Amino acid sequence: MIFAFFMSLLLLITIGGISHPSFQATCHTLLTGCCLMAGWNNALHVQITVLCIFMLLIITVISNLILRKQSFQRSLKSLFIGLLLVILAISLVIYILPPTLFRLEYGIVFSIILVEFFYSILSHTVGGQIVGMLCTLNALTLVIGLNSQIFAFVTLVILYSLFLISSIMIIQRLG
Amino acid sequence: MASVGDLAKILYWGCVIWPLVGAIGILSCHGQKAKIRCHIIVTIILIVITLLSVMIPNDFNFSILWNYDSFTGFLRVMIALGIIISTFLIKLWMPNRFITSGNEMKTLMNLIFFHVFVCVAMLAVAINNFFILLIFLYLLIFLLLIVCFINGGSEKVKSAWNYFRYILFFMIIALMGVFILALPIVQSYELLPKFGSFILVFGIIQAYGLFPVCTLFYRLVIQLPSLIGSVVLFVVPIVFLSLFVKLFQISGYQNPQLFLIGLNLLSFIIVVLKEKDDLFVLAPFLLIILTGLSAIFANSIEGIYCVCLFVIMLVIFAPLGYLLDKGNLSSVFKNWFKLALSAFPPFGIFYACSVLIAYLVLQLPWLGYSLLTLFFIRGYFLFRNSNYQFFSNEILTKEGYCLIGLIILPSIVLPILSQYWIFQIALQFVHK
Amino acid sequence: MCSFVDVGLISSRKFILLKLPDYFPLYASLTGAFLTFLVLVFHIPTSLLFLSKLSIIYRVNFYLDGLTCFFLFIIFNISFLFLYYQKDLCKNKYFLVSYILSLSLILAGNLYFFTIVLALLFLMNYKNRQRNASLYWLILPCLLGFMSCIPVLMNNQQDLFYIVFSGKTSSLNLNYLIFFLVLPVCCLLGFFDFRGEEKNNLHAIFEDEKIYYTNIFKNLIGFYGLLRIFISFYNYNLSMIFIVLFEFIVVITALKASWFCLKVSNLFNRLRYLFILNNAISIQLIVILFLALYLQKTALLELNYIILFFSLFIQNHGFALVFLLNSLKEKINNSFFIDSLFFLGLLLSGFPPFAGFVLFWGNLQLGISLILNHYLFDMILALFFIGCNAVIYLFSLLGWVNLFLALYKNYNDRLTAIGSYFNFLLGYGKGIRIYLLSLFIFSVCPGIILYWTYGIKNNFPSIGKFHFFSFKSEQLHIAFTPVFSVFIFGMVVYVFFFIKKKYFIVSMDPQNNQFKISDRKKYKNYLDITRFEFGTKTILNVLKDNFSLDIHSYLFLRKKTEYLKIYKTIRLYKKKFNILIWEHEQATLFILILISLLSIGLLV
Amino acid sequence: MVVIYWLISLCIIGFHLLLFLIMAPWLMVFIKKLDGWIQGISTESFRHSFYRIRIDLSESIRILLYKTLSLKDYIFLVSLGLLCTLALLIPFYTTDMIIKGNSDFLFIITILVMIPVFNFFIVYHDTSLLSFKKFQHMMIQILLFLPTLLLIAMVCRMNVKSTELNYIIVFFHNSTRFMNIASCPLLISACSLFFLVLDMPDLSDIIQKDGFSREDKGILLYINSLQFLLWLSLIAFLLWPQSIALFNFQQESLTSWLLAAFFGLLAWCIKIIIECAVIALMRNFLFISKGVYKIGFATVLNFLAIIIYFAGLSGI
Repeated sequence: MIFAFFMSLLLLITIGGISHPSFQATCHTLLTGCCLMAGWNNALHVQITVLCIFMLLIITVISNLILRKQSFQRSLKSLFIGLLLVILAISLVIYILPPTLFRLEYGIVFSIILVEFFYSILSHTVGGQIVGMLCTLNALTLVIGLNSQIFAFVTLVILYSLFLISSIMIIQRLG
Repeated sequence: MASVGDLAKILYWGCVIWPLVGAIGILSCHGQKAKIRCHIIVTIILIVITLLSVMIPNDFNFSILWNYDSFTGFLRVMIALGIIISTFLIKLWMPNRFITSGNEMKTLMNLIFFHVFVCVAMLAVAINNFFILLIFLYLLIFLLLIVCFINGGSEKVKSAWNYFRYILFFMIIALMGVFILALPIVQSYELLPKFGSFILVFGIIQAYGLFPVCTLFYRLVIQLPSLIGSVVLFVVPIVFLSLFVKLFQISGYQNPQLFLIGLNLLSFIIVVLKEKDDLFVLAPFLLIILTGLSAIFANSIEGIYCVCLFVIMLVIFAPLGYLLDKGNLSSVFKNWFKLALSAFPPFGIFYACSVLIAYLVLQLPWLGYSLLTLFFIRGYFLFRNSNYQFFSNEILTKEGYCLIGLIILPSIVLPILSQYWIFQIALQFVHK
Repeated sequence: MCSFVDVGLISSRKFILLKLPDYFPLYASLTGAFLTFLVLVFHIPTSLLFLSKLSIIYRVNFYLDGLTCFFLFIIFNISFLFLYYQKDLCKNKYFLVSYILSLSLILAGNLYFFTIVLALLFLMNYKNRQRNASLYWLILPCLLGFMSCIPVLMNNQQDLFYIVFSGKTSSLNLNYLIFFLVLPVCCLLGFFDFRGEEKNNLHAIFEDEKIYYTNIFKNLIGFYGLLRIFISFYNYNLSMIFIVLFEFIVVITALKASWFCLKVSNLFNRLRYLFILNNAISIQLIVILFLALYLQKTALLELNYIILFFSLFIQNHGFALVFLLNSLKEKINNSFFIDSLFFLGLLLSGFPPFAGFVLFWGNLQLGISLILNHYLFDMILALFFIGCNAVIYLFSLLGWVNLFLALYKNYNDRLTAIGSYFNFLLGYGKGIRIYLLSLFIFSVCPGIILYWTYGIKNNFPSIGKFHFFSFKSEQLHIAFTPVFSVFIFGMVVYVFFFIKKKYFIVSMDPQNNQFKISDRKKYKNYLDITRFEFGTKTILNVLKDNFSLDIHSYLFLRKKTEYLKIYKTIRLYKKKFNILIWEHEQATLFILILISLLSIGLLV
Repeated sequence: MVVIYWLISLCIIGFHLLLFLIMAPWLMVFIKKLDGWIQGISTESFRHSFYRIRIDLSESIRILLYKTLSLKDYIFLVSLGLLCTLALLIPFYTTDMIIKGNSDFLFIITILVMIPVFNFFIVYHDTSLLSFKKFQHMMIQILLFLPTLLLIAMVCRMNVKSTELNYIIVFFHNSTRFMNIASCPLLISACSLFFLVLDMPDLSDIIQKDGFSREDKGILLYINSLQFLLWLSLIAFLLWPQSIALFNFQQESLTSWLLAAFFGLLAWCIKIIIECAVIALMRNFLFISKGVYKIGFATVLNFLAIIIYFAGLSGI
């Protein structure tokens, strides 16, 4: 029940979004950490979930450092489109997934991925793009944290590291 | 060295590590000419090692990390062959392309990253674990980003960054698909595996340049320096295609055939429409699409046979087209290339297309005939005005003979020589 | 003589491909002709020949059977003839390349090699900025469709690569093959190069004239391709649409060629169109072959094969000689040129009882007996077939008459006595005379050739009894023996000359012995005024005088102005039409629905 | 037995050829007489016309044998030779001669069509514009009848399953019923041939105004009459093929064949006379304004023949 509460809070943050990118990134990652902690008991391997949580903490620190001077703006149009995407994703997932599974949680994860990617496409500034992709990666960590396969975790770590390195280079070059 | 299998394994790791050794060698040489000569020698030795690693049959049992079968061996040989051809062409047609605008450091970094890129590609082709494979694929694209950074130019960096982000999104989608397929109850619901495999496939095929991502990939390839651009044009698609072909081995996977065919045909039409202005870079995309189309039927012998044939065509015609576009050669060369790529007999991709269409006519007649009519229409659009000069004095020079040799090589020589080997590959791959 | 000819892909200035000494191809083709002659005459089973063993070693299939030997024999003969006169013809080796290509195509064992060489042949003849160059880019994809229509899964899984001709693979659907073969074969047979009398690039016509004899190889390849595919992959479930399409194209081209050969004034063009006309008529035989299979009437097949191969043999040899003479026009003296052309015309044109007439006779008899069942559709088809054939035969007759008139009109004061043409004491052109005499003998008693075509027996399902002197088929009660009528005619002429020589003294005046056509002094003006040309004007005038039939206004298209008038009237009424619809909207809607419902009802 | 067979067939051929060569000029005179009789004008007497023809012919043949031949003479000889071969191919009163298997209907009508084409080449011998027009008209006239001739061949082929003249006779001999509906198509198509022979010019009018020498006139007239007789004998053959005797020496005895042959000869003469009468009537009373209508009539008659053939098949 707490897990569902934290998931819904996470969804709110992704759609609403805070104007400052670094604040948005830190909130999103911290909330994913809380969700992981909430869903602790039905994870397959607890160690991987713990590793994911520590990784998320490191990433919040790094993303804060990177996105200091960045800025992006949210227009009403993107908000409405985000809402539409969320409804679409959740209804699709509910139609497909069987009732026994956490249909709502999977729907939320899938909608987060779609919304954030869409936001990263829409935003012209580099900060917005980076934050969008970071949030999609957080949603992925949520899935991997619960399903917990060691190789998947390794892939996640490398994806995060490569993305952050590239974002650093981009920020240096394009400001 | 107890058994031959160990020798094969060593050779495999050899052809992975050898490019790194080459990179170090280039670093140690001083002077532009020495570096370029070292680069050429390394690439020549690379193909020798890969051929050896394929020739020796391996009896290594299945391992989670490293998996050798004849198909991946074939892909590795093809990648090496493509690299040899691109370096040879650059050396023959435009030797000054190696040195990028006089900056010593840039050429060095380009050469080194070229070798690292090859090493990662060799690794990525043979890895059997899905997650590790994604790591290497993403590493490939990251390398491209770094190359763009080195060569500078905001246009380059923007296109690389966009492509980087798109591929990240599609990889995440692919991972989601895999996790859905990995669910224990996936068999009990018929919609679940369909949705999972749909997401998985959609994520992967976008990476090797189908619509809508092909415009991004096209813009990225054009920005790259010619040495790396000609190689990227066929290595990235081949690696992602090998992943796409191996998907059939995932237990719950159901191939969304109609969607894939539709997407392929749509991208075929778009490439045909955009082809009029610059055929030479877009033509390899056509080959990628045809390989993708035949890879859809990869769970049958003819499917793999067509994939192998088209890979041969892609490996040879991609660098040829890219460098024809870059270099300022006479229009007769371009006419020959256009004839080779138009799928008309006698040269070029005629044989591979005819085998593919023949197989499609058997399986899905409507698809076979629609593809045939597409080729008819494309032929009309390509050759509408009829003043094509094929023979002139330029063709009888050294470059002319090299070009005609390269055109005849994949159309007549290679299919005949490698026909038996490809058939064995197909048999072994399907029965696994 | 003609130093360099820039034709097709090969710009012969830089033709460094073949540096063989001159006599090598000559002797090679001679030996080839002799070998294939042996195989054909003694029916040697072709599996023994070494060529078919070659395929295992080099994985490139060579395939030899009766049909290939027959075509090889013709090609070797023709090439021997051309190589013998190579010195006088063009210097460049353009002929040799097409010769080698046609040889490799006929020896090709599998379909891949077949299509590759066929495409090469098309590319060879591609000249940019040619009138129908864009047609090439329709024929090449046809070949792609042709190659890809054969299912990859042939009988043995091992050989995905080759679809071999040797095995009797009846798993194929012949319809698609024929559909994709129609266009290339028609192009090979020259059905599409109807170049009118372009005044501006006469150079093109002159250049073409010199090397037009290589089209004989294209023609042969067209026939060979069709027959090879038919034999190797034939089965009975052809579909009527493709056959009717093929027949329609053939009839249209025949009519067009016959009309052009009347209109055109240049001798070379006239010969070219007659060549196309004869090709069209012999292709009609193959179409009858398909129809016979479709209607399951196997009694026709035997006579069809015999007439087809007989006419193929004579026509190709004859027209090869015609075009060779045309190329050598400047070098040989005129009277020899005119006489040999006259005799060749007699042989090829359709004057009974020679080969041309046999072709027409066979076409008609087979066509009628094919359609003889009692349905209205068949009756209409029979009438269409007879009408078209009659008109084609009529126009071909007029075409050849036109040719002879043109010949005699221009050269008639240098005409030697025709009788003395065949005495072999004269020096020049001995080879050609022997060649021509042998053709006449073959055409009169066809048994010689038919014995060779029996070498192809194992290819064809039903070759019946062998008749030496006549074209006979017992089931259909058709028979035609050309030799008797020639024998009678010869007897009558011999009787007259025997009496003349024996009882009546030949007049002492030697000058009178010399044959003179006429002292053209008295009636000079009449001949020059009268238009012998059988151009359109003459025919229209003739029809107007004799039958008072004025068809001038129907034949020729209206001028552009009339189209403009029609367009203006339409535009005028369009406004009225819109207003009308706008007023009675409901009515028009109702009518439209009604019409669509009715049509659907009709269709269902 | 074989020797007798060859002897008899040789004398049949001889008599056949003599009959053909002699009867031809008489025919032209007879038709001119008929026209004169119908139109009521007096024509020259039989004896005078025979005398004139005899002198012309003997004169021309004698000169032909003497002088060296020019192109014109070659053309005459070729036409004569072709006409003789045709005469031997078309059976007048008996069949089964040596040339049994060769008399094919298509072959015969092609040669008959070919003869005016050969004659057209005479134009090269400085004839007048009028004769050029006349020869050209003759050639075009017969060539335009080619479709109708081929239609007749089709009717023949459908009705009798073969276009071989001998086989036609055998077919009608075997068919027991005397004059059944099945044989009518052939009869009607024979009638359609009348229109072809209708306007066959007798070349007497053009010769006066032209520069031909005496012997050329004689030969031209003779060739035209031979051609006319051949067409008439072909029509006679198609009208009533049963009247011609079968010469298969093995089955029947000699005397029965002689009787049949004599009856055949008599029937042939009567048929020729009837045809001449019909042609004379058609020339005088059938006013056809346009030349092309003749071809129209002939094709319509052939269509009628086909329809009757089908009617006959369906048991009417």
